[in-house]
Amino acid sequence: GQENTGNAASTKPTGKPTVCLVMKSLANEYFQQMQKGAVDHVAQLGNVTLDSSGTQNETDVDGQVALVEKCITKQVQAIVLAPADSKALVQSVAKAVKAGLKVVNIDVKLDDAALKQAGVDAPFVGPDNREGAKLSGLELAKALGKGAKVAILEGNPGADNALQRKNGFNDAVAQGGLQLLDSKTGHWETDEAHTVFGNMLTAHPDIQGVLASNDSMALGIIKVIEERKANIKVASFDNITAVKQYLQSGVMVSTLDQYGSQQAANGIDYALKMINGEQVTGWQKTPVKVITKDNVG
Amino acid sequence: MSTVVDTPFLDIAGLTKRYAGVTALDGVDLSVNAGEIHILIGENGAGKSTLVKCLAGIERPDAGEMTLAGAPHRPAGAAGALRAGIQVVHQELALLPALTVAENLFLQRMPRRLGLVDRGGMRRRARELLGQVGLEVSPDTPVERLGIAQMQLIEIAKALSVDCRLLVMDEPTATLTPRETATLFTQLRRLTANGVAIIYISHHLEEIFEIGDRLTVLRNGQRVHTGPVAGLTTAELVRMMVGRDLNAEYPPVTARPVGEQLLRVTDLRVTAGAPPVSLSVRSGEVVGVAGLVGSGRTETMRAIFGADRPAGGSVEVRGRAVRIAHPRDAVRHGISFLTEDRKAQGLVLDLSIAANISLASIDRVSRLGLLRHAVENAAARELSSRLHVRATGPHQTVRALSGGNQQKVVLARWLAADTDLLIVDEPTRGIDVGARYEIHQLLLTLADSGKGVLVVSSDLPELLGICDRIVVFSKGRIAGEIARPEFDAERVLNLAYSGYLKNGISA
Amino acid sequence: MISISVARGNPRTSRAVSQVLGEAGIGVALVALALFFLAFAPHFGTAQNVRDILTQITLNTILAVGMTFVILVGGIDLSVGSVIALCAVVAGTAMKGGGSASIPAAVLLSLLIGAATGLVNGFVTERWRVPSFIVTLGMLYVARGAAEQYTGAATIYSLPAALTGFGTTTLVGLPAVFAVALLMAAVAWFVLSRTVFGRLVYATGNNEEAVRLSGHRTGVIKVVCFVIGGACVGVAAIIYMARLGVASPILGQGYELNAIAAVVIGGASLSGGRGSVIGTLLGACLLGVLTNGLLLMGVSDFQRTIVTGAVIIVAVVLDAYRKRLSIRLSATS
Amino acid sequence: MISISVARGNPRTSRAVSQVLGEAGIGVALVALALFFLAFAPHFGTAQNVRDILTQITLNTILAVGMTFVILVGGIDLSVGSVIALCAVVAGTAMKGGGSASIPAAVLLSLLIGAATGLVNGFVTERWRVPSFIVTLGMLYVARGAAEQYTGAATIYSLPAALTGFGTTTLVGLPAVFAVALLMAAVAWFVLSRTVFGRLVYATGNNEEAVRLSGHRTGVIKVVCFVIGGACVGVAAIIYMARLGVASPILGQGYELNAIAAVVIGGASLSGGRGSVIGTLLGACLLGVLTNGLLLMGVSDFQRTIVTGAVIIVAVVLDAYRKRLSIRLSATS
Ligand SMILES: Nc1ncnc2c1ncn2[C@@H]1O[C@H](COP(=O)(O)OP(=O)(O)OP(=O)(O)O)[C@@H](O)[C@H]1O
Ligand SMILES: Nc1ncnc2c1ncn2[C@@H]1O[C@H](COP(=O)(O)OP(=O)(O)OP(=O)(O)O)[C@@H](O)[C@H]1O
Ligand SMILES: [Mg+2]
Ligand SMILES: [Mg+2]
Repeated sequence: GQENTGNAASTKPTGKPTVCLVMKSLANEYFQQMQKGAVDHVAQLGNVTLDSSGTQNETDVDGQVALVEKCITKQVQAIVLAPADSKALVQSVAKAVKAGLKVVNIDVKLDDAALKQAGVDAPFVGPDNREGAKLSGLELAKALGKGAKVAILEGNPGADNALQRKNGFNDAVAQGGLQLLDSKTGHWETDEAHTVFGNMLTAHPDIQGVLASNDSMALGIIKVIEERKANIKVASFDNITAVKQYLQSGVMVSTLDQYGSQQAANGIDYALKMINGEQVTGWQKTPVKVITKDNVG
Repeated sequence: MSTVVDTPFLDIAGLTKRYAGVTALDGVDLSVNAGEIHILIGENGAGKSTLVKCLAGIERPDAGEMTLAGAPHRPAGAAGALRAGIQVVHQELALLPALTVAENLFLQRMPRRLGLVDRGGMRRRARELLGQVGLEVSPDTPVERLGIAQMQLIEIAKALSVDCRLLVMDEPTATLTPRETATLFTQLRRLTANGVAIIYISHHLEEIFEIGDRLTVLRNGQRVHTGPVAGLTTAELVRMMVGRDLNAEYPPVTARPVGEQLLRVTDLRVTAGAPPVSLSVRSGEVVGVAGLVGSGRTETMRAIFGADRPAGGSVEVRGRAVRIAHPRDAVRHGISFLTEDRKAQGLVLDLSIAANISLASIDRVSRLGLLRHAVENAAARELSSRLHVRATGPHQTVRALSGGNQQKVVLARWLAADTDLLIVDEPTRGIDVGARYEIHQLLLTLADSGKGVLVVSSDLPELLGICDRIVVFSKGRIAGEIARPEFDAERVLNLAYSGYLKNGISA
Repeated sequence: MISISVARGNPRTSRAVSQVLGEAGIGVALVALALFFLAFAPHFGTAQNVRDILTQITLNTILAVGMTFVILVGGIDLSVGSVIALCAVVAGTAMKGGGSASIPAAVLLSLLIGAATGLVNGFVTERWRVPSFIVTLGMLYVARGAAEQYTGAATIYSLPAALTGFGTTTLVGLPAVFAVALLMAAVAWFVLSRTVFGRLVYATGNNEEAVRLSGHRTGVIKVVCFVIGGACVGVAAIIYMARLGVASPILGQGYELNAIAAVVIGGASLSGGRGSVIGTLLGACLLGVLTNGLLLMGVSDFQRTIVTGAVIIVAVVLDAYRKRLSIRLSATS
Repeated sequence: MISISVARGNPRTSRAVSQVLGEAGIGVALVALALFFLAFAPHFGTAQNVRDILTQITLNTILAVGMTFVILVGGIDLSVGSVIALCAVVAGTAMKGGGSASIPAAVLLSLLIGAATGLVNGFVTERWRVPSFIVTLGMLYVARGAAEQYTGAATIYSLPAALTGFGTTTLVGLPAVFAVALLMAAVAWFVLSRTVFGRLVYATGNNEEAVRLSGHRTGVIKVVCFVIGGACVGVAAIIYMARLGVASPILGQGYELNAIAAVVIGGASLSGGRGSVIGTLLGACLLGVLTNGLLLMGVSDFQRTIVTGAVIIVAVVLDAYRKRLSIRLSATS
């Protein structure tokens, strides 16, 4: 720590550019994957330094703003950001851009209108959550057939990805001709999903399928299904390792992999391009893949 | 203030207050004239404090009328009574521990300028008031650092800080030494000369004869007598209070064989800068500890008991050097300690009488860690009746007891502990004459059975009445010791003052 | 406090009555709530739903029983939500993929970790006389970070079938996990109301100085209460895994508030010395019934949040009214 | 607590010294922490970073200043995190798309909503003598649900440029938002230490019964403290929007714990009567510096969580040591 005299001048780029990867809570397999992908990718590239960090929890907007401010203070060259909120981070992004940093948006798209109002732009590399949820949901529709009765378990109210996944599920419900009985939040949580779905099932004993906005909630839902020995199928989102057994056993018909590792890697590539003066805009959709019994491996 | 002497300033008629299970006041009449000091007296639990609380707007009477200067007095709360010109020194302290002496003194009306506290003025007036009650502490001292007697003086000064028409004092002198009591009386006389009416409650009979104009005796919530103090004899007074004759004020002291040394304290320093203190107690001895307020008696006892860690010195119990770092060690070595502040350091207010009594001897009422409620209750009942605790039963929570009865409960705890050495700090604080006699008797009986008793008291007659010898503290050190044959109040007082005078007066 | 007029008859029974009334205080609100849901929430009264409620309140009951000890001595434990995660991931990792033989060691491990964090919380609080609020807030972060570090954010699954089987077993119609909670509450009740230790816990919470000056080591008593609280978290972690079959480092967020709420709704004072296990149990039931009933009524998420808050407030206010009423009744009778 | 022997010399100076030491207590830990980061965290001492820290601690400082009033009278307010969201979405909606002319009304609205929730919290607590812990826990749910209901969980943006501009303005090198916080702290300090009301706040927290017996309406004093706390939340909501340019119904989760932590780290007692605005300010700084420094040091996320908790504990323990030391020093002097 000798060289850290607090002198800003000493940290000007000396060759290798530094890219900040700012994520949501790392206490989540998806962001772990993302970070791992970034680390591996950077190791492969060799010409860039990575500085990655995440927040305390998924709703910690403040904490994420502090993370972005840290990157600006450190005078890194670029930030790859998976925003905790599509609008609340725009002000910080504008601040970074004004400070001369390149910003690449990954995972959840920053709000276009908000960006426009702030007068900045950031290219987006990421999946289409709504599309993904729809694809997963359609698998359920396929398994249950038209007219089947289903329920949705939503993520945190107010969270962008929660909203998009809910919309995607609703798309699937409409397109697959399903009948939606109830839609409630389980706050992304296993225990709460267990409680909420348990009571949903009591209120609607005829539920045949559930659309869970993430796998953690799906685990709680499946537990209820096992307890009641009910014949209910689940479609979900995230593809964490813990659900593999349920895909194989058939209670879960589908989940969705968003390839977090690729997103970060692509984001870093974009950032490097921008550092080298290339103009990058728009949305580069990253692939999503529906995981079912057949391809779970 | 001019008043018509014929019509009483305060007139109470048929005042009744019922608590669940107890009728604390039962149709009490009382009238107090302006410029009069009216004594209210009665056994513990007779209803004195309850009457005060009704007057002060804290409790709402169930029946009866109160009239103040001709107008009905029905205070809706403490504020109403204060507005009516009634100042009260309550039996229990009501101070703000973390705030300063000055802030406590002016809690009712802070000297203010434009809504801001006038701190200079506050300090100045605080010094005046402290002078009036004879308390030498800085107005900026946080109250939590003071001893109980000093706190009591603050309470008195608080009441004196505001002009009033009726001053009520509920046992203001229970922990005061004669010096402070004398100062207080001077102030009371000054007030009565200005036409203030005063209700004065005390269990010290000699005070009553000194200061009272008229008196009212309560028994079991009923008024049994009202009349002038002059002409009454102590015996008559006691009979009216207790309902029976009390032959003597103190039990006879018989010569006891003095046994082995139970406790020997050598060069104990309560803090590093304090003077060393040495004293000893033998089995079969009752040793008194006298001194003025703040002379360091309580501090020394706490250090011996391990309640505070002393800065130096050694303690021997039965001739063996022991280390007492925690009250637990003291109890193990057979030492008990009755604290002067029953509320803060003694009682567990929300627990029952039985639980409070068994607290220091819980092993005796339990087996294998399980409580034996029957045994506990029996023990509590036995001690309660020995000490005449007025309560509905061993299950009653201590909070609902009168002050004197609470004091009896803490004392009962240490009697139940049955240790070889009993240190009691102000043991009869707030206890009525009848029960006082019983307690004195009890302490002497303990000594008879070979135990040692160390009595700290501000009540000098009490020490002279029951002790074998008296150790006198003055300004933190032991100024001298007097044995029973040489007992003399004058000598004790001279010793007590000695440390505070430039040239110590020799006894 | 209550109905001392009965005391004239037979002080002992009256004491029992007033105690039950005092403890059951919030029970009145609970019954009212249950009646309301019976009338308006479909399926509320079915056996299946009663079992659901019991299963759903199990965790909070266990945590709240432990929290009762801590609160009785005037402490608070904010770390339970994180500590349950730490216990679960460590014990879960120990059992992962194992057979039923791996369960006892894992249970022991979970208990030990819980008790150890309780020991640290209690010891630091007591030794340096710092507020337990801050110490356990620190532990909240430490335990959460440790849980995350331990698993690297992965959810642990493949727990022994014997364990997860236990999570769905019923004993004479009661969920087995709830029976565990009930047993713990019964033991806690016994300890607090019948043993010397329990007496000293109440006394310490009421007036620590008086207890110390009576020759007891109040520091030890307080630390033990924190350890008991921690051990209960260890049990809760096992129950969590038995019920849900998984363990993740992010589980348990906000559990501390629910546990404290159950204890305080049950009549305990946060400054110590007042409270009871029966009250805690009723408090946990109230919270559980509320969530369950509102879900069954199909109230929307946002409205459910609002109503939950409102009912909590109304319940304690009603309880306060009831207390006053019973005092007045007894005084005039 | 401190320096009893000095008190014999000159109680007045000794009191001033002990007060400063007491308040600055945690200041020692703060300085130590800052020195550590200066040595080991790159960029920590840069002007930019100091500005960052000040901006980052602004919200918590404002909330904690309000919380100081509540805690001083022995209350606690768990609802601040939800109430800030409610204030923000309502005031934000009022300003949305508007020009700078819409700001004053929105600020007033935010203050009113904050104060109104404080009034409800205080009134219910006081009127029915129920623990503020439970009342404000209820309010936590009610306000959160109301905020969600009000916006349908949508985030509000397009706030007036004058407002968001204010969020990034600096005044003589200080972030303007922090200047607001500092001003509020100064006013609070003045009110608490110089006015009669302030003395009564301390007095009420110390011994409510005594204050009541002296003829004061302690209920009113306590309710006013809750209202002040609520109004501070209203200010914080405006500052939040100024800084981030948005208002969302999910903002503010967990803010209550941070605010309480700042107050308690600053030396306040949760049972009331002890604490100071200066202490609160230092407490908020300590938490802010800690978060910032650890981020700059590049500690991994999980370890950062662990270290945060550990430092909080160590800081209060150090503070406790320092207090004892000063007692001993003064005793031997
Ligand atoms: N809050 C209460 N609840 C129930 N009983 C009470 C309550 N307060 C007082 N009592 C009872 O009322 C009676 C009168 O009490 P009070 O305090 O007036 O006695 P006192 O004459 O002041 O006695 P002492 O000399 O001991 O101070 C006692 O029996 C006491 O137990
Ligand atoms: N003249 C004085 N003015 C103010 N404080 C004093 C004075 N003398 C001693 N003190 C302090 O008062 C405190 C009280 O001492 P302690 O309680 O041991 O006295 P005591 O003899 O038991 O008197 P009390 O009657 O107050 O119980 C001690 O901390 C001592 O330092
Ligand atoms: Mg009395
Ligand atoms: Mg004394």
